[in-house]
Amino acid sequence: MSSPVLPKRRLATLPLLRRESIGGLYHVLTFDDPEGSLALPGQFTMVRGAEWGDAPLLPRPMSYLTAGHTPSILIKVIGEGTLRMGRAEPGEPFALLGPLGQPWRASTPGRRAVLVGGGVGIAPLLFLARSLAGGGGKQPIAIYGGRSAKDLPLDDELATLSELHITTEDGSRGTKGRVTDVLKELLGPDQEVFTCGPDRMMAKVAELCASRDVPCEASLETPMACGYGVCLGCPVPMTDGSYLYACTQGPCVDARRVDWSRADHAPKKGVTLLRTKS
Amino acid sequence: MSSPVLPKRRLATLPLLRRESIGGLYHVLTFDDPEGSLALPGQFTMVRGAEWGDAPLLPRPMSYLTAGHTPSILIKVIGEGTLRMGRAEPGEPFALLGPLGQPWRASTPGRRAVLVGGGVGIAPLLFLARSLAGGGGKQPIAIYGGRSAKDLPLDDELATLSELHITTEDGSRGTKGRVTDVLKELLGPDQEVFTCGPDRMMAKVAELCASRDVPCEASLETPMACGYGVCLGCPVPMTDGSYLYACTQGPCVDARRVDWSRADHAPKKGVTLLRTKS
Amino acid sequence: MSALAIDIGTLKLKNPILTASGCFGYGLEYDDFYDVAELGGICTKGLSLNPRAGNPPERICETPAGMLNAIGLANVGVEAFCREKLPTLRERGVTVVANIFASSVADFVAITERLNRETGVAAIELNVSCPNVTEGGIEFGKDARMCGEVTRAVRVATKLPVWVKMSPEAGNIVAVAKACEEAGADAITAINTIRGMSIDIEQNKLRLANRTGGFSGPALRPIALRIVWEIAGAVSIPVIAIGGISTTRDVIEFMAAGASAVQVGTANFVDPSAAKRVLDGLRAHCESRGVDAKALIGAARG
Amino acid sequence: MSALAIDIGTLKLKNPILTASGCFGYGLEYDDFYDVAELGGICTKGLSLNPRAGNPPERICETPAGMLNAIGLANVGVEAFCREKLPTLRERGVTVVANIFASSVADFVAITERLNRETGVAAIELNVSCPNVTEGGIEFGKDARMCGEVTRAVRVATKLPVWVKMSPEAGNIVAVAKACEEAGADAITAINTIRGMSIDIEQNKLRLANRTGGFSGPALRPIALRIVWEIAGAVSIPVIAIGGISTTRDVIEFMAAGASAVQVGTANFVDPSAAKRVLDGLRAHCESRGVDAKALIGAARG
Ligand SMILES: Cc1cc2nc3c(=O)[nH]c(=O)nc-3n(C[C@H](O)[C@H](O)[C@H](O)COP(=O)(O)OP(=O)(O)OC[C@H]3O[C@@H](n4cnc5c(N)ncnc54)[C@H](O)[C@@H]3O)c2cc1C
Ligand SMILES: Cc1cc2nc3c(=O)[nH]c(=O)nc-3n(C[C@H](O)[C@H](O)[C@H](O)COP(=O)(O)OP(=O)(O)OC[C@H]3O[C@@H](n4cnc5c(N)ncnc54)[C@H](O)[C@@H]3O)c2cc1C
Ligand SMILES: Cc1cc2nc3c(=O)[nH]c(=O)nc-3n(C[C@H](O)[C@H](O)[C@H](O)COP(=O)(O)O)c2cc1C
Ligand SMILES: Cc1cc2nc3c(=O)[nH]c(=O)nc-3n(C[C@H](O)[C@H](O)[C@H](O)COP(=O)(O)O)c2cc1C
Ligand code: FES
Ligand code: FES
Repeated sequence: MSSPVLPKRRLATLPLLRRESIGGLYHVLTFDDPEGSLALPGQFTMVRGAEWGDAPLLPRPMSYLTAGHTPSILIKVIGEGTLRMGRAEPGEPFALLGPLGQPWRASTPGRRAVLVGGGVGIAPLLFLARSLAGGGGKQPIAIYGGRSAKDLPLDDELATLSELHITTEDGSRGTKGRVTDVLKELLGPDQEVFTCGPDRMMAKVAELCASRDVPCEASLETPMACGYGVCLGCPVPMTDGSYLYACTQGPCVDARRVDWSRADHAPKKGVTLLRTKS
Repeated sequence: MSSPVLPKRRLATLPLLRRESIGGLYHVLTFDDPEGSLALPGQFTMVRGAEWGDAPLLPRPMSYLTAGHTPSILIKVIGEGTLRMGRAEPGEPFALLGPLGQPWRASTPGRRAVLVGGGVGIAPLLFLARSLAGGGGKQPIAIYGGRSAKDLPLDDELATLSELHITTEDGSRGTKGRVTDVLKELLGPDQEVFTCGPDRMMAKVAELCASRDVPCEASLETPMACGYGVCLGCPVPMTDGSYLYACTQGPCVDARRVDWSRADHAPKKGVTLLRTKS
Repeated sequence: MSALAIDIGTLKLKNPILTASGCFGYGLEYDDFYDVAELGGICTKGLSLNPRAGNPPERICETPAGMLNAIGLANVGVEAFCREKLPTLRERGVTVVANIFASSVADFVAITERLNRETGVAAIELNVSCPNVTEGGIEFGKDARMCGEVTRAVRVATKLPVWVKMSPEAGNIVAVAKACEEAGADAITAINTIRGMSIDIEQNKLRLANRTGGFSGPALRPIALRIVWEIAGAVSIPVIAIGGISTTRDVIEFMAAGASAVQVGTANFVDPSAAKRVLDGLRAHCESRGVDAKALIGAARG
Repeated sequence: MSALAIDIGTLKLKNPILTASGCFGYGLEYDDFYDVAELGGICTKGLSLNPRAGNPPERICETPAGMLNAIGLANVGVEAFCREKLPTLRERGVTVVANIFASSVADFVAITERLNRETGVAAIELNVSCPNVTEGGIEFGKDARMCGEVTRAVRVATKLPVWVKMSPEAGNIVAVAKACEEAGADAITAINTIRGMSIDIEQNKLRLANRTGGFSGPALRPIALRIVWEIAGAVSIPVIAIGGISTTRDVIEFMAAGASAVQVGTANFVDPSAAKRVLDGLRAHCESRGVDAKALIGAARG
């Protein structure tokens, strides 16, 4: 499954170094990792409070925002686990299992990277943008969309690393509409797309790229129990009828292989009671 | 069940004001209660971290150490719940249900109070000692025992409120031996005893008092689910063969009514793995 | 302004929130907290023909997200209940469901006949599934034929609605529920506890004097939900859900599975106002969606 | 220096800590974490005669102190297992228990015969209790007669030790266990999961594509412990305990109830080294008490 070149996985109990509340339901959690994380852009970690006890039970998959001695994640509070993360104070110990999964594939020389993201999907794309900047190639284009201006965490950092185009559904910032409206205009043959965000968004991006024959890599999101290939809880249907296990064969995959029809019955995030005690 | 004169019970979510680690496994937790607690000496509260989620599930019964606008408890860390309490930081919200149960009965005029305690059993006795001091009557005698010098939390405050006699099983402080060794010597006909501590200790104290026909009030310790009389989970066998429900008919009861034989199969606290993950 | 009223057969409940037997005393311990008459109803502690002292301690212990209990049906007996508890409940306008327990069909009927003489009992809930008593209890509950027999006997003995409470330990719960429906039950309540055990490894002894105890609390919820779903799909009488319900979300989830009403049990130990809290939450939910509580029933069954 | 070795019939295990089927892959995913050959053994993902793709997503969801799974026995099939997985496990000296699943007695036998041709299989564990497949699986497991039949058929088909894995949903689990013992089982493993359900109330749909899923994790522990206690008191062959085991305390608790060994399941998802951690904890416990692991078996049965 996971190719031999990938960094060694480990379960480390790391103290929270700081938690930055960056507006709305978003927080950046930074951990103190003396040994250092070798995570590559697109890889993820299974995160759990070391003091959570028996519930919530399972660790939560989170994309690396940064690696190294101060690995960090960007979280959106949506339920019991992220609620606790969004409430954590410096010093609180967290168990991080990682780095896990397939990273973004290396960018193709001669092709300009186009990063298309929505919401917290921006985390692995920001990590990628930073490494591309290091690589010295052409600055990537980024198309970043949200429901409104407050659904664009870390857009400022992204702006420093890319030619940034912003879209909001309510028009409160950037182009009114969806990321695909902008992508339609910008997408050229000598480009390659990396996308992460809601299934419905990625499905449309994948479709557009396929129709123009532009390579597209997507980072899949699906529930996970183990994150390292033993529970078989994370299958994603492929066009060839097989299942791809997102934790080890993904999360980053060639978008053309994915059967995006599943996106149709993906959660329509609407009026929600927060998934916690009330 | 609970007599009408008792203060109204309420469930209040109160922020932790401070946690004093007072050595060994002992902590004093003080809460911020604008409304103020009317708890009487000997009453208890069911305490649970408001952010514990589904586990540990049940609130933990804890005697009031003080009441008023800054109610406090003395805890010994022995398992998952007290571990979390012993780790809590100021500001963390706790749900306190109380005041609960029967307080110490009023001291009898003309009788000198003798407080006999062990370990955390000292909490309700300290509360009592403070109120007796307020009452202006004769200063109580206190006999406080532990396995060793470090098993005597809050002995300093007790010393200011009573004629204090200390016993340790290893002789590291005060008289070598048990509280009953000292009680044997001191116990007089014009006294009345209030005791709280390990069952085995209270059983011996009760026996001694009965043999000398001295009134003895004991505060019972037994597992509780609800703490307010509905689960029927807290029965204590009485000499008349009936069960007394410790949460509403106790915890403070006339020691002569209690069938102390149960003390024989009470936990022999010995080598223990802490009741938490390992 | 959404309507919260729910019909359980001929019985109209103010709302779908009840409290579970054994987790709410006799409903008279809540004066300091709230007016229990606001609830859809309360189920009394299990009533037997004669008073029962119950099991020796320890009777309870905690488990991950749950607990075990082996109370042994300690109760004042049906006579004392009618004399000392019921009058006050009646005065206060509390909707009282009498949960009854016996180890023989004859005794089930005798208790029922005593209750017939009283006003202020809204329904009778047959506990044929108590895991903590040696005879009767769970053995009845596991056997469709015996359950049907008890139900029929009580059915003919009273005009009151008869609810039958299912044991999750029956090999074929759906068959048991159907047998009770055929025997004339007005509603099925599910579920009672599942037997569990806990050992104190410091002392190498069982934590509960009764050895085993009934497992309850949030941990039990997914099992209860599956059983409620199965029964609601198999019978045409209302199903009343029980099992780990502690939040408004849980109420909506069980109703979506097909429950017409729910009972709040162990959650009362964590918060005496738990039932009131979820009732307020349910009201707010219905208002915000502009639907009546009825509309939530079976919403996930498609 | 305490001895940790445990005998399961004729099979000698290095120690009583195994990993549970479906919670440890094929034991080849742990190179980054520890040497699984240190364990008493590993149970493979359930092997069927032919490869199975498994159920569509969602296959898992979390519940209080537990989880539901409906993997649907996705596996590479016994042939691929013998060709691609077993050789490496053999090389590494891993004690391999092949967990097998079929929907007919004939297929159980066919898988067994394929395994007979290999060296490096220490025992066969019959999964007659999978809740997530339509035919076979749990229906076998609930029925003493059918379980006995499957056990007998496999028993005569192989020289390997045969373990039979119990379903907690059987109305009379002890009867099932006894039937398996009579049919020649070398050990009973208990328990498999109990079917549960979860509903997404935002979308009014079931969380699992399979509707129901097997309930596992710490929440399940008290039920598993009670069942292990009951079975250990009723059969004379060894009982291997499964159900929510995640700490050293849990291992000691199940052994005190009568288990000769344990399997760590869901805990592997929270900590890939969970089995190694409790093994180290067990070793430390035995050393500190100066006892052999054997001495812990049935300690609470008096
Ligand atoms: C590879 C990968 C990378 C991810 N990266 C990020 C990230 O960088 N930032 C971020 O905020 N979120 C990320 N997510 C989503 C994140 O895992 C969920 O938001 C989180 O698990 C929700 O946990 P909760 O306890 O708050 O919600 P709850 O609803 O209480 O969780 C209940 C259960 O469902 C699972 N679950 C719920 N929603 C999701 C979801 N959308 N995806 C996967 N599992 C879910 C949880 O893990 C848990 O097991 C990522 C998911 C995957 C698969
Ligand atoms: C009326 C009363 C007053 C008390 N006052 C104090 C006090 O002032 N300070 C203090 O430190 N302790 C006090 N205790 C004991 C305290 O309740 C327990 O130490 C505490 O519940 C242990 O919780 P845990 O989660 O740390 O242990 P765990 O072992 O993890 O708890 C598991 C379960 O067992 C129960 N339990 C375990 N030990 C006891 C025990 N000794 N008594 C009752 N329930 C127990 C817990 O409440 C919980 O439900 C009192 C007990 C009672 C009944
Ligand atoms: C302490 C306790 C006592 C109980 N007593 C009874 C009883 O007398 N009769 C009955 O039918 N059920 C009794 N039950 C079962 C509950 O009514 C309910 O079915 C079960 O606890 C599951 O619901 P919960 O998880 O919300 O508690 C009792 C449960 C507990 C925890
Ligand atoms: C994701 C998952 C997959 C499982 N697959 C199998 C299986 O293939 N065969 C089997 O016999 N049991 C299977 N089980 C059941 C476990 O082996 C174990 O009996 C159960 O999970 C209870 O133990 P636990 O609480 O420690 O997980 C599976 C359990 C889980 C959680
Ligand atoms: S999450 Fe367990 S296999 Fe992918
Ligand atoms: S603790 Fe519930 S009745 Fe006493």
